[in-house]
Amino acid sequence: MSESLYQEIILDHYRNPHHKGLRDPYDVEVHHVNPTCGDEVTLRVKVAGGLVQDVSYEGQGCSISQASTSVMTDLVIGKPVDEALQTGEAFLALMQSRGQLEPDEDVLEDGIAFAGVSRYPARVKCALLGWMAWKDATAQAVTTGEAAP
Amino acid sequence: MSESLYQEIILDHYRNPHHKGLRDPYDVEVHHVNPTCGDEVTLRVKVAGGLVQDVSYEGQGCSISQASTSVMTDLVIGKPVDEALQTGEAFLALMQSRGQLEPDEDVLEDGIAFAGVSRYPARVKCALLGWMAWKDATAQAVTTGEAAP
Amino acid sequence: MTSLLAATTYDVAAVRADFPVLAREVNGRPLVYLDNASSSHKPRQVLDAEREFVEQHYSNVHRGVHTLSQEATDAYEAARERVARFLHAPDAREVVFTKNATEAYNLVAYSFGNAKAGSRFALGPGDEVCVTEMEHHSNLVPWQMLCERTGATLRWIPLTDGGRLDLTDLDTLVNERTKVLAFVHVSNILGTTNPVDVLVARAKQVGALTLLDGAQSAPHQPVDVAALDVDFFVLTGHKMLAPSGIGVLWGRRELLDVMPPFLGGGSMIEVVQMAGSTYAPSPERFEAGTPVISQAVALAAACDYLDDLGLERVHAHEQLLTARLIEGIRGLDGVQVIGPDSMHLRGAAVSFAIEGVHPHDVGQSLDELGIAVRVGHHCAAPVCRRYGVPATTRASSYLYNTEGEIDALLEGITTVQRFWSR
Amino acid sequence: MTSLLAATTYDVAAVRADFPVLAREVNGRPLVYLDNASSSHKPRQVLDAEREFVEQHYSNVHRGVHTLSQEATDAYEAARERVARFLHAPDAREVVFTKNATEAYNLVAYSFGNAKAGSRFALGPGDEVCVTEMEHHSNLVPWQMLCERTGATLRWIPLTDGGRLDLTDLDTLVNERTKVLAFVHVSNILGTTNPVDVLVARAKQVGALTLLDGAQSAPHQPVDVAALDVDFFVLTGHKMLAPSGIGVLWGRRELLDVMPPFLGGGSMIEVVQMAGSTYAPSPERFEAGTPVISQAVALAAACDYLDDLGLERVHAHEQLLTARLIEGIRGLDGVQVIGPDSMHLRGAAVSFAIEGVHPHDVGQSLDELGIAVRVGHHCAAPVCRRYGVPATTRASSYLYNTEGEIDALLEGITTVQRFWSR
Ligand SMILES: Cc1ncc(COP(=O)(O)O)c(C=O)c1O
Ligand SMILES: Cc1ncc(COP(=O)(O)O)c(C=O)c1O
Repeated sequence: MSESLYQEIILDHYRNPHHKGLRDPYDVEVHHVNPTCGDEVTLRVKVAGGLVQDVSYEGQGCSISQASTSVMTDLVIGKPVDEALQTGEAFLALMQSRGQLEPDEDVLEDGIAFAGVSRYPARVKCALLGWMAWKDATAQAVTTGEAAP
Repeated sequence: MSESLYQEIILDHYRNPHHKGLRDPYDVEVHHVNPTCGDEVTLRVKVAGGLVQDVSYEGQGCSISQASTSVMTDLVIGKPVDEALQTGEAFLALMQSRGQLEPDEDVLEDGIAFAGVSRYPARVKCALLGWMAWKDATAQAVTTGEAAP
Repeated sequence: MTSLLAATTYDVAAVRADFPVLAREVNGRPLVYLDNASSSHKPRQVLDAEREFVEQHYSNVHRGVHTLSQEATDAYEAARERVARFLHAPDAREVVFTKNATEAYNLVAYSFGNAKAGSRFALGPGDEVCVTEMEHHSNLVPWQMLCERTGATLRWIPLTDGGRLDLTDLDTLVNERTKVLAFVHVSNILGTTNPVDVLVARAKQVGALTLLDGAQSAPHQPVDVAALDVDFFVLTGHKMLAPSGIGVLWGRRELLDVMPPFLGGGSMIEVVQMAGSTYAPSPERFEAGTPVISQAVALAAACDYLDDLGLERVHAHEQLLTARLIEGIRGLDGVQVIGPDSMHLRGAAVSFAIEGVHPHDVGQSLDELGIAVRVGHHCAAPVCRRYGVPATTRASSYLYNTEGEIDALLEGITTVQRFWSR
Repeated sequence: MTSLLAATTYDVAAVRADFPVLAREVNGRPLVYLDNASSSHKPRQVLDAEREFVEQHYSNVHRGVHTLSQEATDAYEAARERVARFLHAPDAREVVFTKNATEAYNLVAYSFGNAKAGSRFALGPGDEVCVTEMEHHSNLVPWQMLCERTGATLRWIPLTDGGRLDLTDLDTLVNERTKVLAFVHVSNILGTTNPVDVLVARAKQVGALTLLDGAQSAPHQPVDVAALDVDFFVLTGHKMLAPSGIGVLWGRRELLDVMPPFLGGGSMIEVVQMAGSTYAPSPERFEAGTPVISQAVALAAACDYLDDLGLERVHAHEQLLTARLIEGIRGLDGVQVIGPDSMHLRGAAVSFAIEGVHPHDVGQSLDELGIAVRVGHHCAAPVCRRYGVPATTRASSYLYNTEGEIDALLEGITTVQRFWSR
């Protein structure tokens, strides 16, 4: 069933999510909701020295939103913020490609499993929920960090 | 052209309207407008001793509304109010009949020429403009008359 | 599996042949369309009636003396009469055409907001509007907005754990300050059929106007607005075999005649001057601009289709299917109905939850099997919140569904469970 | 009779073949349909596109994960993009589907009325709204109602004897208190094309928002909302080959994004709780309830039809016909054009008066000859008042009309004169 959408990688991340659970320390915590399906995520980021030190989260949602958040943490934790944001842009572009983009495994790693999701517009928002929360939190963390003396 | 709608009787009344012009004395004056086509009529009635003593009017409008008002004055002036109102009901029924009613010439006289109009719903309001104004004015005149000591 | 009701008394296969889409395959499987509470498909007869009208008799209505204009006006007004007959309304002029049900609720709510102080429709601080916790957003948000604009207070009748209205505090919730009681006839998410008589009786005691949301009742069972004894009744065409783009507000003549207008524009006016205007009587007063002409003609054809089949029989058929589905679900482990899980006072929408599988994944997986159900909050988010679920999966049948399709869904649920428990 | 412009560069006969109704006879004569300003007919291609969609891909949009729902959503959103392209709008999310043009004006006017004090949309005593004396009731009454609700003042730009805007006092009428300037692009009764640039320039000087009523321009000439530089633009589908039941509000993204909602209900929300709700971004915010789905698909097909033919060429063709009609009327005794009687800045609607014959009788008599024109105030009663006529007779051509039909009308006018002067 659903081989194109429910890739084994996605199911693995869904069943065994990485980096799940809310952890201290963190700079910013955000709560994002997908109003059309009720999916939600609470997400914390810790940024230091230009690096994404940690991302932790709790949430409920479908396999796509949960797996995508898990993959996201793998992709951004430990990376320079700039590079992580670029990865986020690459994932966003893939999601908006309606199946027309060949994903770059070097950049997106397990994220390439979501290529098929882009052909299901109703699910794209699911795949982006965690990413959007992370982007939002990171932007806040960076601004706060800069603003701080 | 338009033999079914524009009967010779209608055209005659339109070209030579009966009882036209505003006259004294009168009990009540009303002004009625057909908002969809801009036709209007100012109409006066004089009622006394249960009789329609006079109906006079000014107005502008299409052949149907003008002719119908003219025919109406012929039919009601000099009649007992009750009888005139009944004639009005008969004319209304004819207009709402969508061509399904055989008009009674004894009651409606020249008014039977409007039987064809009932098949043109957009024109029915034209044919009723003068009648409605008269009915309104007469109702007011009768009420005022009764209210007066 | 036994049937709770007698077998269907019309030929479902013949009915299905009227709906071309039902012959489609989805993901290599025959389409099983069980998303009718969201929108129904449209039979040939309805599409043909609209097309014949548009190709031969179309024109704008109401304002012309030429032949096409008269034919179009006749067809449009005949549609109004047809809908009045469908609803057993005493007077065709009580039927107002809107673009959907949502516009109809807004029409009433904005009309009230436009009323001058002292009018029976006017609302202000101290006044109350009462709805229920199971309302569709379309019959909730307009009242929230009205209350926000006017300072009136919104109250709502809560739900029992079993998916019904909890009427314990009805007499407090609907009280002397209540101006309107707006509630759904049959819930689109729970399937619950509400006790109209009880609610109307209370509203009458306190002089509140009643609005009944018939979006999920009118397509599925005979409706008699006079017998229901409500003040307003709303339906939407696309859920009852008609195209999108048309809804109906029915209202008592004596109310519509004095209710302030909502949308301003052509056709709803009497005398227009630059400095101000007067308004036409209803229904024209509430149909500003070029109306939904060909859609009204199509809706009339949909009424014909439904009445020819017989709404009693449609209802019986759906009750059969719904009972089969509920019974079937009861026989499955890890699947639970959200809403009344018996056939007592319920319609054709059945929401359920599969333990451990998110509704989105349920819906997607069923789609892979060609089965179309709806997942989400079904525009009734407070209901999901009430029952502690982010969303539900909802299957809803209509006159063209078969017992075989219900069985396909039940089998599909088992397949989904198997896939997601690997 | 000489042509003012080069001959039509498309095959009118081939176009006519796409419109079945044009083959009809009325009162035993071939139909001459010159009531296009009221509503146009619809070509096969548009009806086929809608039918194919409804028969194979229909479902409710936006809320489902199943295949039909995705296909329907794709088609609906593709229609939005198609309309954006038609209007040369920078962003498809600036296109809001309504049920007609009238709803669009009301949407903007009610949104303003719903704005909190201090918002750039809020209106109150001391604020002004400016329209023109040649507005269609649909772009007049909503502003009258808004002013009545908010205490703002309605002002209007008057007309010259020649049927144009009298801009003498423009700077007084549009001033620092003016919040909105709403005006018609091409008048449906006079045919006048208004100087959008002059009016927009003045509005910009004082910071007023501009709304352009394109109901009579979008069907007949290329429209570029970016070049027009207005804030809102409105069109209605049924006048441009699409079915009844659909209109479009285009608005600048940055305005729509912050404008308060109008109709409340499903799909326009973000988070709904019983006690209050938050709203989705535009365009969803302004499309409450089930939208006009198949009508949007049809409108997109109408855009294809018009763009395939080329709106420049459509416009040139109509200018040819209109010039022929105006020249012809000029050659008749006792017939007078009401509105600009030259081809300078004018569209395809031509109102005229026949001395001594009431417009109702003109229209009826022409119908006897198979010629469909509109009579009445054309939802612009103040214009009739301005020119001292109770009503006008209006002929309006479209892409399928022929020079022969214009000649038939001119001959018809002579016949009418003869009949009514007996
Ligand atoms: C200039 C103009 N504006 C607005 C409208 C209103 O359009 P609709 O009736 O489709 O809402 C019309 C047509 O009736 C029109 O001609
Ligand atoms: C119970 C109920 N009320 C109202 C509506 C709103 O109908 P529409 O979206 O056609 O306006 C719906 C359907 O969406 C519904 O199920």
